[in-house]
Amino acid sequence: MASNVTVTTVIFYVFAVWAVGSALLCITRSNALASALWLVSTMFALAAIFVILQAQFIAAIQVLVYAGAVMVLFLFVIMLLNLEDVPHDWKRWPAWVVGVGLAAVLGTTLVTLHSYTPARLAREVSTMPSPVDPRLVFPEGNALAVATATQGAVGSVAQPLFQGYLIPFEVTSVLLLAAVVGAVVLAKKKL
Amino acid sequence: MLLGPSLALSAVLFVLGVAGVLIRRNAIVVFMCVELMLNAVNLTFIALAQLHGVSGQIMVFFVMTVAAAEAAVGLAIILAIFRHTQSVDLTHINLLRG
Amino acid sequence: MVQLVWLAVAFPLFGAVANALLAIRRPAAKTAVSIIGVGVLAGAFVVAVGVFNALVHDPRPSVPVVLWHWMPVSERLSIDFAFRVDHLSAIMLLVITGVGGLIHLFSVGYMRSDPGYARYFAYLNLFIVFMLVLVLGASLPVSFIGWEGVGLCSYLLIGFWYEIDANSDAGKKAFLANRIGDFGVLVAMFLLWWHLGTLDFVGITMRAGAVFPIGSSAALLIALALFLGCTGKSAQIPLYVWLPDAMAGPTPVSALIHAATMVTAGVFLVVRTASVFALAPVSLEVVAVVGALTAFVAASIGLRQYDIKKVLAYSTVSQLGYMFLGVGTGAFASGIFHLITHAFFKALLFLGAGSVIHALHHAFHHAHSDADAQDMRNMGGLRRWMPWTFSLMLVATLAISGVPPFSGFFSKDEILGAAFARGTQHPIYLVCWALALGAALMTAFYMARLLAMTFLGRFRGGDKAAEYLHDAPWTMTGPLVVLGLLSVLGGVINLPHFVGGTGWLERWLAPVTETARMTMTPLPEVEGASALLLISLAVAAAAVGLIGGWWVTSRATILTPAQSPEEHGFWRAVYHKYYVDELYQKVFVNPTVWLSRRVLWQTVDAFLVDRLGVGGTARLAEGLGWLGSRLQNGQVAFYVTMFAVGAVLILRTLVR
Amino acid sequence: MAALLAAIGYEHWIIHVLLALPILAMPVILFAPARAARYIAFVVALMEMVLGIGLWWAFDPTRSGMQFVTDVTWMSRFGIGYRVGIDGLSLLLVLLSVIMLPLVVWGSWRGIDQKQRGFYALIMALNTGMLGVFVATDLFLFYMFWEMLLIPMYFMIGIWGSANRIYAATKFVIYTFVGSFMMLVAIIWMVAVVGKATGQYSFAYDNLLDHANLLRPWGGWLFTAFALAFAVKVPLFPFHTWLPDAHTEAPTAGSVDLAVILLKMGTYGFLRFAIPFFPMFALSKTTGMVIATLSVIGIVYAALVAMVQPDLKRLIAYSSVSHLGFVMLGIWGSTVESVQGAIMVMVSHGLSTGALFFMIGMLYERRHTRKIADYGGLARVTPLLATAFVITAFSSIGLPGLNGFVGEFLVLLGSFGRYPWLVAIAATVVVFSAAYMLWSTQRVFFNRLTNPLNEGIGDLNLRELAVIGPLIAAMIWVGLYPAPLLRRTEGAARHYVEMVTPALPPAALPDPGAQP
Repeated sequence: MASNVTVTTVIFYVFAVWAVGSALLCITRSNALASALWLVSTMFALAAIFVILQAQFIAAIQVLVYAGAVMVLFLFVIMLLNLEDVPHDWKRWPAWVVGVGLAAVLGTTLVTLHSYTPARLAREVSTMPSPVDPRLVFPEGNALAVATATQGAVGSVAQPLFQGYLIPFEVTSVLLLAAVVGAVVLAKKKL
Repeated sequence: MLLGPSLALSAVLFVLGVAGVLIRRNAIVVFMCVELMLNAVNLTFIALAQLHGVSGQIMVFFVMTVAAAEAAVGLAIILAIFRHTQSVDLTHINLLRG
Repeated sequence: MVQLVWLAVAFPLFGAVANALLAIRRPAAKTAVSIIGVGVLAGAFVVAVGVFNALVHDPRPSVPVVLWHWMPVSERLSIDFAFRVDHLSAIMLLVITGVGGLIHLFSVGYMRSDPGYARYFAYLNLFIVFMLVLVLGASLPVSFIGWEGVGLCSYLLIGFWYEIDANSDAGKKAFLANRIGDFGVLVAMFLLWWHLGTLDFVGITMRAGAVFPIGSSAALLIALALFLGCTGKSAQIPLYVWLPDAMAGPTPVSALIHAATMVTAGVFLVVRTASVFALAPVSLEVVAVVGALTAFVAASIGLRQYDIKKVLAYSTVSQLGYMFLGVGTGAFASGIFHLITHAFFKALLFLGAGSVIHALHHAFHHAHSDADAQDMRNMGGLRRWMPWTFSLMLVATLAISGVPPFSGFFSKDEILGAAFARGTQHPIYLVCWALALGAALMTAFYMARLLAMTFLGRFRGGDKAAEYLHDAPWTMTGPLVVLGLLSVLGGVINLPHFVGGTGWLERWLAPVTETARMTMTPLPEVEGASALLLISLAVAAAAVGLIGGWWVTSRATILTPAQSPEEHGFWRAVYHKYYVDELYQKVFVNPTVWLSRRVLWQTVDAFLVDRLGVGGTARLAEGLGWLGSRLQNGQVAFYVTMFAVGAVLILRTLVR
Repeated sequence: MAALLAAIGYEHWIIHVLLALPILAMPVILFAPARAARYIAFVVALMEMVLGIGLWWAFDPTRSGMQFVTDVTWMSRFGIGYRVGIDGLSLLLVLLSVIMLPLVVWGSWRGIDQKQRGFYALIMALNTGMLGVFVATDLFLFYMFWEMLLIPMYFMIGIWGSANRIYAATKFVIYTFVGSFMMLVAIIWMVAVVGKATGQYSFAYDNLLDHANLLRPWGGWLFTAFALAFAVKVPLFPFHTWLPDAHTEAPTAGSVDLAVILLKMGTYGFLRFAIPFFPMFALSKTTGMVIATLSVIGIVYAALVAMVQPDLKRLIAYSSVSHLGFVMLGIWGSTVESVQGAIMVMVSHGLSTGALFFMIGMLYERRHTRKIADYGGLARVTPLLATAFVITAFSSIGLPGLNGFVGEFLVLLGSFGRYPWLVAIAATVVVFSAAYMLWSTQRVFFNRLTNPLNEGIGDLNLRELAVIGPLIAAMIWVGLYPAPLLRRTEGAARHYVEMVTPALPPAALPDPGAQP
């Protein structure tokens, strides 16, 4: 079991480095098209990591919907506006400094999050007088592994999606409709 | 389980996304950075979904739909602005002055 | 009969109201106005005489007459609108209604041609009402009604011919000077009430001895505050500047208000509250010194004035100084005695001057010459045309100078004697005595000068005007004759012992000033030899002054005001009244006006409080609003940054 | 007379009628034809006066508590009720506003030519507001009326004012409103505290008064909140700059109402609410000294500034600040005499300043200018107006025998024990007030008639005489025979002083007449 764990970890780190590298490049490229493509590569890296984290269906969706549809839309718009390459598309120093400074602050905060291990969270929630039953919020064990085992990768996602989360599911469809109408109205020259 | 490392990775990606949004001038790239931030969040959902049940993954599902809708409308707006000002540079667009 | 004293006030009040209505509705009905005006005064005089002899037979020293409850505020303060007739107020009643009546009669002739005739009589009657209330008042607040009322009437009467700015300015100046004095009386009232718990004159005299030890600072403070009021009202040193300007009013007004009655209110108040003054000997010294100083300074100014009424005005200020000196030495009776005799001969002098001015005005009017009818340099030699006026004014001049048989001699001599007697105990009074003697000399000098310039020599007013000169009609000369008699026989009231008299007035006023005299060390009797010396000194001063004045004036060549050269040297200062008016204007009036306009109004009020305080807060709000708008600068990136900063901050606070 | 009133149950319905009548008259005036508006308003005003005067006899001076009391619950959940009542303090002020109403309506007969209906409706609303403030014994009701009358006043100055009226009107409203919104907070705080302690929430004045000791811990800032609201209204020295502007821009009726009644609400508020609720803090050594000094500054400062004002109305406005300073000094003198004096100054200031504003209004109607320099020598052309003005001027500067003196004398006499030096300084105003009054009277009436425009102006007509006449008669009557007024306020003043004396620090001078 230990070797299997280390192998996936190594693969995980490979993909992690890949994702971070492409994300970094995506931000720094002056050409919009280049950063779009680097973003696509980040998404692929993430899809791979999803698979490692036993979320195979979501990985597929990620590749299909996210990388496929959304990024294609981005590419399409970039092509449409045929933006020429803008040298050092960064803002003047005050915005730049603020941006990096803020990112640093955010980073340090998130690092402290690292100490919030699930055990500590469970302990804190259980001690705090909250109306919610802690066990409901943090069920033990890898409930996910049991579910995929019984219903298969897609089933484990589909069953709660279409039963527990049916209403949000329908709401998203309304949301998408609104987005489509909005996009049409905004982008069209004259109705 | 890889919970720790994936959370760290998502933190890094998120920070990069925020930095990108604050630094870049091109509206579309800013949009992309927002997408990047969303992906970082998805990663966190997935990482914790292992432990706390599949609802995490469903949340990712919803995040994706929202992201898609947001991208569509956002790009339409950028298109409209571009038609108006022939530029996507955020610093030039300040018609909504107070 | 004494209970009917309110009638004495009711008659003139009715007169004032009736005349006022006539003035508004039918100003031309002159005969009706004069009948009401003078008749009412006659009525008042009759009541006064009735009250006087009722009081003579009444054993009680003073009789309270309560009219109604004026201010029933609480059980410890309930002021009634009440009169108290005692020996002092009975005498004053007689003087006011008597001399007042004569002056009213004189005014009928003097003011006949004036369009504001009814309005004049309304004011004059109103003045008598307030003067009587002042004299008869049982408590300080009631007298205070009269006190400020006479100030009001003198304001109205001085500024009677309001068309000319100078007159209304003089009226305003008189009222303000009086008001400064009234401030003193007000403070004295508060002190009195908080220390003695009563404002009644009788209550004050009784309680003062018990509450204040001799020489107590509270009594001194009260006395000085009261005296400030008296200096305001009776034109003494600090606040005398308004009296000479008050000559802007019609001459009978000057006679009535600024010679006989109102200006004596100060002396009356001091005698009325003598018990408080007696408890603070220092205050009496202050009164004496101020009196003597005023007498001397005013007399000196009188030497060099050319306006006949100004000379008489300064003479009044000087004689008032005498009265205060008399009261200051503790000889209250002689102070009042001089007050009475002064009322007679000064009223006579003013009315005489009035008929001279009236005649000259009439003459210059016909001769179409615009010479000033009041300037003595345009007069001279009027003896031929106005024999009656001349002879009566001569009598008055002898009286005021203190020539023996006349009333002036007796009253003035008593005061000098008292000053000298008191001087043996306190040297300060000797200085006062010397000043008073000097003043007597100067009084005689300027009176003689006035007489010589007006009646002797040749007429300087131009021959054309000479034909129109004639003596005044009987309505004007009649009162003069009566006053002349009174000036001559006035001395009878209080004939001193060495002349075989019984000093009736002394005994008559004894009960009034009894408590005061008890608390003070009695006046030492000046025995035979030095008494004779004193009297001869006084008579010598009078004689030297008279002869000197006559000799110098008839020698000097008197030029009409147009040709006369500008005064120079010491006499210039005297002519310009030692520049006291200009000093007050520069030191008090201008800075106050500047302070209130520049500093208080424009700086503090308009700028500090209004612009900064109110406007400031408004601009502050506006500023905050502007700051807010700066945040909406249209930069999307800026919004996002703000958004991110907010998110991060929240995260840090939560996560910590 | 009292028996007749008692027979018709006068004391039960009078206050409601006085409050309701003007409000009911408003719609009638608004929808009447423009020409008739004045007459309706005048009839209603006369009815209001006739009914109101009955209070004079129906009021029983011996009882010191509230009379004509009514207590109807309005919003029971919060303990707010329609509670009204009159006692010695408010009787004279109610009578003053009731008597002033017909005079104000008749005074602005000629002066207001456009939008008459609106104007007279506003006068009615203003009158109800004013009466409401004086009769309300429920703090909520009091606050409601207190804010309600800002609106009509704002429109009156804003629409019918002269040159920069908008500035003056807005400044007036904002100044008063900023001052008084803290008061609302304080009222609610008080009710909450007392409610929690006693379990029963109620805005009633007596309920709060009985439990005033519960409020001691917060006494400081609560008093300051009340004091700020009332100080702006009084106006106490630093908060007075709105008054000259409001007066110069307001039409005659507005000025009269403002001067005669609105200013008294501040001092009435102190006497009724601010001090009895927090006596420990209000009358402590420091607060007492601060407020007394401010009022004395107000007295002398305003008199000096009034001396140099070029504009007549501004001059009278500053003189009002000076007179109201006296009232504040009287209240803080905290002796029966000084409190009675304070009430008397309130009444006599109403009479004399009201008359002065009426006359300035009449001059304004003739010459359309308020600058003193434009006038001169009017005594020859308008003898009646000149006589009336001189009498009122002398009453305003406190000539004994007229109404001004009674109040000022009692205030100074009563407060002398507590603040001897301040009273001495305040007494100097006697000279300055004479200065500014006589100087302005002289420049308007008593010098040469140079300006040809002044030749043609006519003297007072009958209507104007009917407005000024009663005021001057009242001045002379109050001046010479104030006993009935004093008797009616003595009970309330004594009750107020007894309630407040335990909280008083020792006075400078001992009790008068204590000596043998």
